[in-house]
Amino acid sequence: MDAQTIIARRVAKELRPGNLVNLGIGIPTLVANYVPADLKVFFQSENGLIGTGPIPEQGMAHPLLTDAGGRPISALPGAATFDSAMSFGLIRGGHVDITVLGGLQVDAGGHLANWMIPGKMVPGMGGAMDLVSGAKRVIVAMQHAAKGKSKIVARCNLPLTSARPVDLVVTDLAVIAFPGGKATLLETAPGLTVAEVLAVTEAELAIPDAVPEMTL
Amino acid sequence: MDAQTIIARRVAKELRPGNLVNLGIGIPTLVANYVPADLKVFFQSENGLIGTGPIPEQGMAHPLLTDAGGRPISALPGAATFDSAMSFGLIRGGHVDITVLGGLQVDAGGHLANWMIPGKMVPGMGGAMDLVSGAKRVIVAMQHAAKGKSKIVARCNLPLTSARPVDLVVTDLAVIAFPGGKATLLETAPGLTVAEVLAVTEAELAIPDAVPEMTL
Amino acid sequence: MKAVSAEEAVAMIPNGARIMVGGFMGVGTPERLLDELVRQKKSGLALISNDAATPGKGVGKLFEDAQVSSMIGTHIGLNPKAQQQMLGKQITVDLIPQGTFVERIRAGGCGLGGVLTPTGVGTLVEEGKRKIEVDGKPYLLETALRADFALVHAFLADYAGNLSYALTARNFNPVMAMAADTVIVTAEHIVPVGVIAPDHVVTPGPLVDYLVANG
Amino acid sequence: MKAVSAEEAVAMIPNGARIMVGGFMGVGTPERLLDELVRQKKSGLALISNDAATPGKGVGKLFEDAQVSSMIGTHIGLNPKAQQQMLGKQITVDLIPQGTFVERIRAGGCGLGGVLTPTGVGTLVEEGKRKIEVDGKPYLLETALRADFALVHAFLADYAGNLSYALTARNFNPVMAMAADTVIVTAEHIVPVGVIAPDHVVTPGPLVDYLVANG
Repeated sequence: MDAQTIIARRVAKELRPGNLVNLGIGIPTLVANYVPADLKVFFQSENGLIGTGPIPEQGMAHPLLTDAGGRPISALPGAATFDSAMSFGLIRGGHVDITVLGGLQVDAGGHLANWMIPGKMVPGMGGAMDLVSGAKRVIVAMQHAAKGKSKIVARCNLPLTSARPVDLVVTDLAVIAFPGGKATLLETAPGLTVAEVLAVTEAELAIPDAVPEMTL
Repeated sequence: MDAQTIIARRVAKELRPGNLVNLGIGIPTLVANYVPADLKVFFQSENGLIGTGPIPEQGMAHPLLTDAGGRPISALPGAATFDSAMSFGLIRGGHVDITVLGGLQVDAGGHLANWMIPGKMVPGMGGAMDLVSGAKRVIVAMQHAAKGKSKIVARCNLPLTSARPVDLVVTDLAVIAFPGGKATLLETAPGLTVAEVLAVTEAELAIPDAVPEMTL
Repeated sequence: MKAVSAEEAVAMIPNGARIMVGGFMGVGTPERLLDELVRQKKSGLALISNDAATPGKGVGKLFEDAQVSSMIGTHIGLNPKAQQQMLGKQITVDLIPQGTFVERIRAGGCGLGGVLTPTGVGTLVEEGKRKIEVDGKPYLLETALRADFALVHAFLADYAGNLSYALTARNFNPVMAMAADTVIVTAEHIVPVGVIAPDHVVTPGPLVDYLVANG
Repeated sequence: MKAVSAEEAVAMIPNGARIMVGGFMGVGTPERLLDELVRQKKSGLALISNDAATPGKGVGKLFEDAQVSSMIGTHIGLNPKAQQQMLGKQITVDLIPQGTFVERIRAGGCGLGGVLTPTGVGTLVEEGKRKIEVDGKPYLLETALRADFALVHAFLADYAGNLSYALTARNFNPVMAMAADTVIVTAEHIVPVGVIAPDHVVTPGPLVDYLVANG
């Protein structure tokens, strides 16, 4: 199983019936592919829709129905549309149960940096800062390392997305949470030992007595 | 012509084509009766409607369509309904061209008091403070005096509705505006002289060279 | 979203709860929930409602047997019972401008700490509030308002909890449906999913916790 | 509300005007007005728009010949021309969080001086902004945003200027229709009064100054 699939499958297991879920672009988008058919969740697209469905069949796309990247989507029965003030009212007001976002760095305190690399082109934060500040539960879905460097760092040196710590980080190697503000290794990817994860993780991780493997 | 009719007729002359108008309860409500049939204005009811029409015919009232006092109204073709956040967005945001309200006192600087008499039962300001603070043009429609006392006072001793001065006061005796922050007599009621108006007015009024009679 | 009876819905509301109730002079108020609040004799309620309606109508019913201990609203002029209880200091009433009332609730529902409004500047309303200048203009800082329960009345509700409203019965219902820990809804009609077109949904289903079933 | 041609509508917009343009990645953008802004070679525009769309689409068209001098938005990542002009300091770009962007515009349209948001606290976004505590929680004071012109795209417009929107093309259009001195609207369909039911009107007619006629 490739890294992205591991991450998306594991994140999908966090969704509960009735959850209102916002998926960011990239790996988070893949999560929708692994939600069991009998699990009823609502996907929000922050450009103004609850009830996002899959990519429409050939010839069924409508130019006025797209995701936040401008790509055609479908709307499921029971969908609702609204303006951006309402969309971000839902996000900032804590009505989104889970947001899944990509990350550049998450630090030992759970702080996320995912919108800016100083010195590089800054495309803009879009809705990321509101999502991290406002969603009930923030899950970061990202590769554990990039170019051989751990993305789970002692302290973010990239600009933060929010002062609010995230709730869960799911990588291709590990699941990490932040109980009491301290990065804690909850699970390892199938076939990996705790020591192997620690060896490629910059941040210090608390290790509970039992660290099971992910079930995917 | 009775006092209320004079006031309502004169206020109606202030409406311009396309105006969005909010009428308060009491005398202001009567203004709608004197709008020429060919003058297209929009009436807002702050409980959530633009396009308020007359009292519905027998058997045509709907319990979910009322004015701000809870009385049945009708909606004209082209009406729009909305929630209270939008309704007061329209009001506070300056989208209401004219608001017509009753008054207890207006002072020489144009300040209005119309919501509270200390020591008496205070029913609440409802939407009055937002209307006076936000409407593009505020017109007070009230009797010139109550119990023999001028309601156009030197300085309000009742609590103000807003720090913002009103634009026009129409009474059964006079029309008064506040150019440069100074109460100025623009018109007298038919048959009344300037001196007669001044005699029953507590506030000092500036008197332009010509003070015509109201045309009703 | 869970379908419940009015009895079950109101049984969840403890005495002393802070409740927001939709409606404007009783129009757009969930009457079945008000009747049930009366029947279950809930007491000490902290009411957040635009007005006190009239005796026997909407939230007006709660003043018959003095079930309200405090109220935040904009006008109580047409309910003599509410007035008597206010004058007799049985209830504390905080009367605020209507535009401020709805913005405070919206802020509570949308995760804002508050808003800056010109309404009330230079009046008694500014007492005890922070005044903040922006570009030389003074505004009052009005803080967010939330409740334990929002009691909402819709025109249509579908099986997924999507709501639409009719005419002037919309009023405060959509903002209140966002500003409480638990949202309980009654509807004039419960309809299948799809009857309310996506563009006509005003309150999306995930905001609704309980929908009072027919019968 | 006055019906005009796209040419007449855009002729009213002077060079250097501050314009808000509805749309999200070009979806829900008044393309006919953008085409006309290009044709009339309007320059030095201060653009307020969620994003820079893509080259040749929506507001993206304005970057082809560098008609924009400044932009307030949330994301320009999919328009290389806008990025080049930003990096080359031909345009100044103020990138702000999307929820803050829309609330600032809403505040501008609703007569609020600003809002208090938790978004951006403890990040670079708080630089130069007032931080205000409410009940011990810090918020940023984000001020109101208005424009000279709002360019809005609706799905249906009736003869009285009432507007409704379709699917995800609604986005920023309704808030922008309240936050500019002059509001110019294009619609997919112009329909008789009454086709849009009162409960389905999102932007009431009195907010619209000019509706671009067919043909």
